[in-house]
Amino acid sequence: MNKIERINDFVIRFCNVNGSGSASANNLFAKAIFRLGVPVSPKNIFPSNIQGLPTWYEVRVNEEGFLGRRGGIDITVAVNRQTLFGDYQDVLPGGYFIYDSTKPLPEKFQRDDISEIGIPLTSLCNEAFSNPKLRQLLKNIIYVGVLSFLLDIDLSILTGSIKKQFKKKPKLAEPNIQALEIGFSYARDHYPDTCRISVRKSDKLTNEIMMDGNSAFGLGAVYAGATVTGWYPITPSTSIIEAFERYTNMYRIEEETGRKKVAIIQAEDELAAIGIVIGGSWNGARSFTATSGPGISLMSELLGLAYFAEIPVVLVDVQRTGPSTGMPTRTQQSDLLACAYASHGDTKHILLFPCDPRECFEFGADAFDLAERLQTPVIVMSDLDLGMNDHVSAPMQWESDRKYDRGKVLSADDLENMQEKWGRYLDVDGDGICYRTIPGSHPTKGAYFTRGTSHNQYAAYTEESSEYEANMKRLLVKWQTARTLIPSPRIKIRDPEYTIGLLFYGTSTHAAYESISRFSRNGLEINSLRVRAFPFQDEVIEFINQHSILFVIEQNRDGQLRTMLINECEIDPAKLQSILNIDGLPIAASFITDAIQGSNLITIPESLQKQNKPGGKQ
Amino acid sequence: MNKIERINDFVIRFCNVNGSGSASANNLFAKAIFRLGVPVSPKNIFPSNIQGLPTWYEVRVNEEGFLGRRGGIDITVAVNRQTLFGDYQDVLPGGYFIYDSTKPLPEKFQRDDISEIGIPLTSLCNEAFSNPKLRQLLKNIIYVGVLSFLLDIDLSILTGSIKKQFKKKPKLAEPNIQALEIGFSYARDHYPDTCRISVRKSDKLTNEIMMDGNSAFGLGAVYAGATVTGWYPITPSTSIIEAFERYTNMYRIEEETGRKKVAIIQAEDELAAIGIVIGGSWNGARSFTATSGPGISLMSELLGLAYFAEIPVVLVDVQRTGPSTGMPTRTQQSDLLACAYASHGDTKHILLFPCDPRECFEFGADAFDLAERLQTPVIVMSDLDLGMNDHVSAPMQWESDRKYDRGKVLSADDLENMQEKWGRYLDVDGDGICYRTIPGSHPTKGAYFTRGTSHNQYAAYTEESSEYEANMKRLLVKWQTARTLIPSPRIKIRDPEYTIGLLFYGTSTHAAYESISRFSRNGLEINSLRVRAFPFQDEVIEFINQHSILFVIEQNRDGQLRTMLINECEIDPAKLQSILNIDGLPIAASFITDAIQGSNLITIPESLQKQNKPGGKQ
Amino acid sequence: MSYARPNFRHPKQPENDAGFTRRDYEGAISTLCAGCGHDSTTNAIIQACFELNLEPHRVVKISGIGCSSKTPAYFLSRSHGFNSVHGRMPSIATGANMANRDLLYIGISGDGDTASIGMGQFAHALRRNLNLNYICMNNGCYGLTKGQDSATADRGSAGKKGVPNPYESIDLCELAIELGASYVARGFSGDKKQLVPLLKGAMAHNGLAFIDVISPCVTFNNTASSTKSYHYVREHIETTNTFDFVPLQREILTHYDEGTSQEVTMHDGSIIHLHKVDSSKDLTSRQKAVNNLEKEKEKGRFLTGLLYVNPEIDETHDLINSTLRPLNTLTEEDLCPGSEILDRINSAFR
Amino acid sequence: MSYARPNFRHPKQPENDAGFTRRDYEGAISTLCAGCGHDSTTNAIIQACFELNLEPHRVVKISGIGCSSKTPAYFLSRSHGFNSVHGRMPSIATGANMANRDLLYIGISGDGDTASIGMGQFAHALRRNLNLNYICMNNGCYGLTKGQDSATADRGSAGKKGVPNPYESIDLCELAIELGASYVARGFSGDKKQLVPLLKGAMAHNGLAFIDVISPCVTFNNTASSTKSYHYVREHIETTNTFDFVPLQREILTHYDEGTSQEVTMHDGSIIHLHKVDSSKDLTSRQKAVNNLEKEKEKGRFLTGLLYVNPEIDETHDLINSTLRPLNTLTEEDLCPGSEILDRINSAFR
Ligand SMILES: Cc1ncc(C[n+]2csc(CCOP(=O)(O)OP(=O)(O)O)c2C)c(N)n1
Ligand SMILES: Cc1ncc(C[n+]2csc(CCOP(=O)(O)OP(=O)(O)O)c2C)c(N)n1
Ligand code: SF4
Ligand code: SF4
Ligand SMILES: [Mg+2]
Ligand SMILES: [Mg+2]
Repeated sequence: MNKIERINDFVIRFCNVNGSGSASANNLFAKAIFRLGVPVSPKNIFPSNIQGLPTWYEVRVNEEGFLGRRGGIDITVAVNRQTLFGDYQDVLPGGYFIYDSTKPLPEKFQRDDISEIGIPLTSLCNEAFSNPKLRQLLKNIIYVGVLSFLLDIDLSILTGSIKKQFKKKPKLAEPNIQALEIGFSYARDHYPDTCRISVRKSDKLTNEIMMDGNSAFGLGAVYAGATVTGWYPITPSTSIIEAFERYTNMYRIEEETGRKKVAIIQAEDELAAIGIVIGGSWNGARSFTATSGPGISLMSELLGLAYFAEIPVVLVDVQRTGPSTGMPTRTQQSDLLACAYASHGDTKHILLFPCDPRECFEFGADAFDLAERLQTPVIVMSDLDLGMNDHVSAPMQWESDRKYDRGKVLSADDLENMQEKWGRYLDVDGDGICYRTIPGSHPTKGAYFTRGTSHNQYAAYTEESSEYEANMKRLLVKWQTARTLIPSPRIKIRDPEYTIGLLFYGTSTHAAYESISRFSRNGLEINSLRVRAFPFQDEVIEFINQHSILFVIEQNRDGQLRTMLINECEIDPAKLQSILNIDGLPIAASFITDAIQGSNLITIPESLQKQNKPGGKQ
Repeated sequence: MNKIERINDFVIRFCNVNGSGSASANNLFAKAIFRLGVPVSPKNIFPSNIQGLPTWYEVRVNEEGFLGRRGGIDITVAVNRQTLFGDYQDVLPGGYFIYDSTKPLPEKFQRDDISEIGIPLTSLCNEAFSNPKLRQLLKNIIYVGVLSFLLDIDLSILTGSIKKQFKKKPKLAEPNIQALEIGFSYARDHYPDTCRISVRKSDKLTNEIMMDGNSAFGLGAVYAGATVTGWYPITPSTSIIEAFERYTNMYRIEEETGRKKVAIIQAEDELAAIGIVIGGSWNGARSFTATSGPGISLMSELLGLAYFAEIPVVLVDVQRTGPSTGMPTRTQQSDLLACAYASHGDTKHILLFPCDPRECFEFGADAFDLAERLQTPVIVMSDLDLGMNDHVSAPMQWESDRKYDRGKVLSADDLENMQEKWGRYLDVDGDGICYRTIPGSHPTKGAYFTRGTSHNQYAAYTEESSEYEANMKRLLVKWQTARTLIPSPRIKIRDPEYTIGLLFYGTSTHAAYESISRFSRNGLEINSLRVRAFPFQDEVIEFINQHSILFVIEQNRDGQLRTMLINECEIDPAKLQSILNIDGLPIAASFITDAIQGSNLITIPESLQKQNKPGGKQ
Repeated sequence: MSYARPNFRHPKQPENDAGFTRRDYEGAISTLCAGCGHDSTTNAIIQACFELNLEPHRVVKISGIGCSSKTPAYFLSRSHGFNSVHGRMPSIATGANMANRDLLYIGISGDGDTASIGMGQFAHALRRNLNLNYICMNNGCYGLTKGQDSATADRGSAGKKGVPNPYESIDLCELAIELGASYVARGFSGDKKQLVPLLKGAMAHNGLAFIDVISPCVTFNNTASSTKSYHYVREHIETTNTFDFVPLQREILTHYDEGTSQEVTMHDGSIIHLHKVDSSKDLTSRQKAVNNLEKEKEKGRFLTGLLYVNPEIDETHDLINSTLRPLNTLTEEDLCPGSEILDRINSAFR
Repeated sequence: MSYARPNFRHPKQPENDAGFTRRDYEGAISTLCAGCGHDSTTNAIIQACFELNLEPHRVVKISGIGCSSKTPAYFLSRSHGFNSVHGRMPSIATGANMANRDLLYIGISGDGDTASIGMGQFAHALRRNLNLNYICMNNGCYGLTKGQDSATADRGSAGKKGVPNPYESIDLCELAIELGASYVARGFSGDKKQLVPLLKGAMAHNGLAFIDVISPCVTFNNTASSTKSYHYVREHIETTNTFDFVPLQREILTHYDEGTSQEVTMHDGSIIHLHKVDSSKDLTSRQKAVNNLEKEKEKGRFLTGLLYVNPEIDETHDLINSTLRPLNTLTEEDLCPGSEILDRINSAFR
């Protein structure tokens, strides 16, 4: 047997039952690798229920920093008997299969191309611990100890993590450390020299952080000064609000009174959630909400109102597969059209596409500036993968002298000193953005009655066609202004001949760069543009025009970004090839590479053709 | 002064206050012209309130049968003092201004290029009638009498209509006829030989009917066998349900019991309305609802569910300008994107575009066949103009042996005799459409648990990626099947060189044909394609490919059909020029003609350039 | 994943009068948390259907979204079911019921599904007295989204996070009575003996029967400081009159002493015998029913049992005077006025 | 179109204590039907604001969609207003109120807007006891869409089409009491004398004050067979205790005999004196309040007046323990933890 033999470059999959406490053990493992300075990316693949169903935790370790899903499993830790056989079969030839050998493997487990590593997890655990709850939890810790030995991970890194975790309850640390040691010793005694995969300390990660996108966004909203949120629970967006609440509990308590400088309202549904945001923003407080697809659908009427009445809204859509009884715990990028054109009538909304936690934080904060500057909804398009999985990312940044851009708001003084007649919908500056006022500011000036579109420039009611038409067209001027304010795309030109261009966004980024780099290593240079916002800027159009072969990578069925590019940039559809992943799992580099090769549009370097790729699955 | 002098070709505008009973008088006038066999098209331009605000009723009379809005007013009947001056100014030079001269016109009314025709409506009425309610109503009838004289309309046509209207209460007919005569005599006595515009009996209309699209749709649903509707009031869609109710009260009462063969539920909102439709359809009853833009937004989550769970839905969107506090009583075609891609996730819905009452009836009926055949939502895209205004149209048709196409539904017998294992989502026929069962049909076979997408072919729960992906792709096969079943476009080839092509749909049809005919009369032949359904068939793509210059006519700001054409047919955007009317009024032929001329894409025949066009307004 | 239950059938399983065994009313194996109250409620539904001799395929199950709304997968696998979207069970059930008035409709919802996002549809299904068995599995929290407080969480009650709920709770039974339900009961998933007859009475009832089943969430809301925990509920339960449900088919054998029992005859002729404990608990007066609930609430107790019943109120189909035949069985002949009438209609538009 | 009112001001218009004339509280000229009940309600609002010496610009008006929801254009033109979408006034008001707790919020809605599409938001604003004056102009029909029955239309009542409503009606006041409103009143647009003090009490109240104003629709629901017509309402009205509203600023001069009056002290120190007619009408007990309503209903009468009040219940801001400062006035200094803390947070993720 040709054992897989690698340092800092492998994929390990933990196969658990959800609700069994495996998450923290698996996280402990991933974090240990991170702390060794080695790039790592865990992906949690969980069912839409609370307890008792299969869940997988797939960790990719890659010294080069390629952290998209790779596909193919080198090491499996199989703890879930429900899926044991499937998990067994998924191990790549030469790989390692670690399982609970308290019960022997059934007969049909007959592979001779992998190394089976039996650890009697249950019996080891039962021998050492008597408390039944601890028994269940620590079984997971034992296999982390096993891995520590097999992969040559310094045990002290793991014990250190545990001590940190239980800083406040050191008593609880002890049995955990004991469990680690049990696993370590058992593996050392029974499986010396078995595993040829190992982890070695690296200097690849120095300043990076490892966190989930939802926490980063929640924190961004705290930094941006958001004070009002109405929200309704929905996976995978709930943890944004939870993070927001956690951080406001830390940093937004009024010292003198103990009162909170924030209003967080768990609404009765998404219609109310967005209503609360609109009311709060209209009344001058930075307000936001977070939801997922079903919530977007429900919010669409009010999003349209906000567009027409020109009210700032910050909304995060953590995308999952539709509909409600779809696969709500799987990732997708399939709400682009629903968000970009949300609501009836002619509407268009600003979208931002973060790709990692740092950008979640940054766009989280910028979204408020943009929404207030542009007086319109800004929708941050995250997804389950970005929002709920931990990602290695550059640290979050905040300029210490950063001021909020509250946009064109007239203060009491502004109103007092104003000579001209103020018009809520008067385009004084020619950028399509008008001056707004906040209720209660001035005794006699600036009051108006907010409505959708049946108003003139002075916010008086009218059904006059010409006023209506002029207003609708001004909104398009504002749309043009938006293009100058939103985050610009990230362009990487490697091939000055501009032959092949790749466009992508959000969580396809890592896999895309990995694929590009594989082509590059084989002599084919590919340029790339990462879309970071909608509407699209001139750079996007230029990039497309410059290239003769273009691929748009997305995680949806219908090529939604491509649709928007064609439409809004007036691009000939023939120019854009879609690469679409719709299986609900984060896209893998190999998928992209295969698609580009399979397109028959380019000549594939021979070297690449010969490379053997790790298999798919899931 | 050069008086306008025409037979059977003019535009008359009635300027009233809403809630004053003018609607039936104005309708009486339009109907009289219709009964004289002359093509006529009334458009009601009304405010979003119930009483006391200005409302206009614009009637175009056109022997040639061009019945889109023309623009420009030849005759004004000005009864509303609020808008008197504006209405005065809008009359074309050479035109006629009929007003209530009980009070003299103010000083600033100083045009010498129009004929002022003062009729003391109020005093005439007060002299003749004492009942205050009658006084208000009959003032309107008096001016119809005036017009009868001025335009040379046989009074007996009008009295005949009145008698028909009051068949059941002949007492009420009398004062109406008296009022007609008062107006007629006054005009005859004071304004002989004043008006050079006249109406003459014609044979242009023989078999035609004149009705509103909403009534036609409601009747279509009765014929199609719809039995369940959940609905929520919203202008301009309410009258669909009212018509449906009216006709079911006439034709769906069980003789023996007096009970109704229909269930009409006024729902608590649009979310419930669409829920009722989904529940009814799922349980095997033909079900439908009607709404307008705000309702579409609210229905979008459930529309997505119906798409994924593959449940027939018939929905009519009678479009108006967005949002709620937009101009709800103005027409627009601006919900195409909202409907075509309603809901989050990758969704696409069938759309039908009727252009006249006959098609409202026809598509109204066909929509049920299509929805059941395709097991998916079918959205009929009407608009305020089509739905609420009377239109001259070919009569409604029903094949006497027509059977309902209930699609692939397994009966108890089918189930009983079935040998294979039935799978709700098994594509047995390769057309993407699977066999469904209705609750309660069979004691042991055919039961399943309906969900969105987390199911396998046998409707069992799964989160397996490959099953999900296969199912999502099958839905695309079904989408292709849909293209073969939906109404095909109407193509008119006048220019065999295929130079210029016009694409349009719905209520732009009349104006488009008129514009084409004007070009034709000046030696420029233009081809046309009227889109009748989405997804687009091959004919649409071919038509576009055949032509070098293409215009897409729409009544929205963002060119929504063009967007869909580009996207779904993979058309180079550069090929399609938008002609967009967004003022909330029905599009006029002159607007289209101007836009085509102004595009600088074609050489305009000199003859056409010189023609003077009647002015715009409103 | 719901695993198929082994098809093995014990030969000696007892059959009910309709010839079905209890297993004929079961569904797939539950994937809820071990000990979840919803599973007990599911079992009670199975038992009630079995005891009522229902034909499984003549029952329809409709639910919203939530752990509770998954349960229709776990009972009556021979019935059609519909797991719809969050909060919209009542409207889907309305449509389904309109299409075929002859089936028995079981609507399953949760407290999040009903009292928050579904409040409007809940209220209006009640108002129309839809012929539906509306079962709300009430755990005071959002189970499937990991335990947030719901609108039925009591003020001061705390779930897994330990933060007491600051808001007033909504009493769904009071609301149901207020809004026009014609049969209102509260059960406890832990008390099958009481719950099964409550469900049977509901199924025999013609009109909207609302049953609020306190159904603890062991994972997120079974804490010491929660008022929807097994422990707390058991300690604070108070029952209205106990009662017997006597289906029409059965001979009435039990005898009740004058004055100790109130008899309610259901639409199908079944009879509910209430054993009066306290004369104030007259179950056919809305006002008294609400007062009973309020009184116990003031004492910090949950009142369970049959709270209100009025079999006289018309259900939706009767209110709208629709045909007694299922609408979904009508054909062209019944529904289409035909081409001749269309000609007449065309003429009216000339 | 709302026409601007001529700016001419009569020199002798009386001023209130804050120096404003009644005209300072007016708005654009109404475009509702002549005789519409909503216009009278609008006038009562103007009067109440005038008498309470409110600063117009410190009031915020929010509405849904409907004839009723247009009225904010017709009062308080110096206040900001928001005509939002159908049924969502409560959530918009919630957001606005969260942003600035220092303004006075008037929410205007209709019976369609509240009892149908807005039912969920209505219920939950009540549950949170939002500090809002929720005024529902209740005409039993959908005025703006031409007179369909609403959910508050009484069973048997018939509007312009003459078809009696078959459904149970929803009593919004009972519901409001049930769901936690802390001030609940019913008025009649035709009785300004009663309505103005009810509104004043509501405005002085800290928490959700719900006022159901029967406000006839002359165009669609003022028929002989309608129970929401002017005539019918006048004939069937019953009032609870009459009462005086005494604002804090005024010295309390009136004297009440022991036992004949109940005194309720409002949050701002104003006092409501209820003149007791009937001791059962204790307005601080929810249960009694509901029973009072039910009792009159059984007699076929509308009970108007102040129905329930409890100034002790915390409003939303207090329930969530938010700062006393308006959130919309907080700045970077108050809100942003700064870059140093971010460095610390970053470290925690290493
Ligand atoms: C529109 C929409 N919003 C939010 C969700 C997320 N969601 C799923 S279940 C649920 C709550 C379930 O609570 P409950 O009805 O009480 O059921 P339980 O799980 O407690 O039985 C929510 C909010 C959703 N599926 N759809
Ligand atoms: C989502 C949505 N559905 C429907 C409508 C149409 N609509 C406008 S007003 C109204 C009802 C108004 O009734 P009510 O709230 O009682 O106000 P009233 O006019 O009687 O004062 C409806 C249904 C709408 N604007 N938005
Ligand atoms: S989370 Fe709670 S409600 Fe959901 S299955 Fe588990 S115990 Fe039941
Ligand atoms: S329709 Fe009715 S509610 Fe609307 S303005 Fe007229 S009278 Fe008032
Ligand atoms: Mg729950
Ligand atoms: Mg109303």
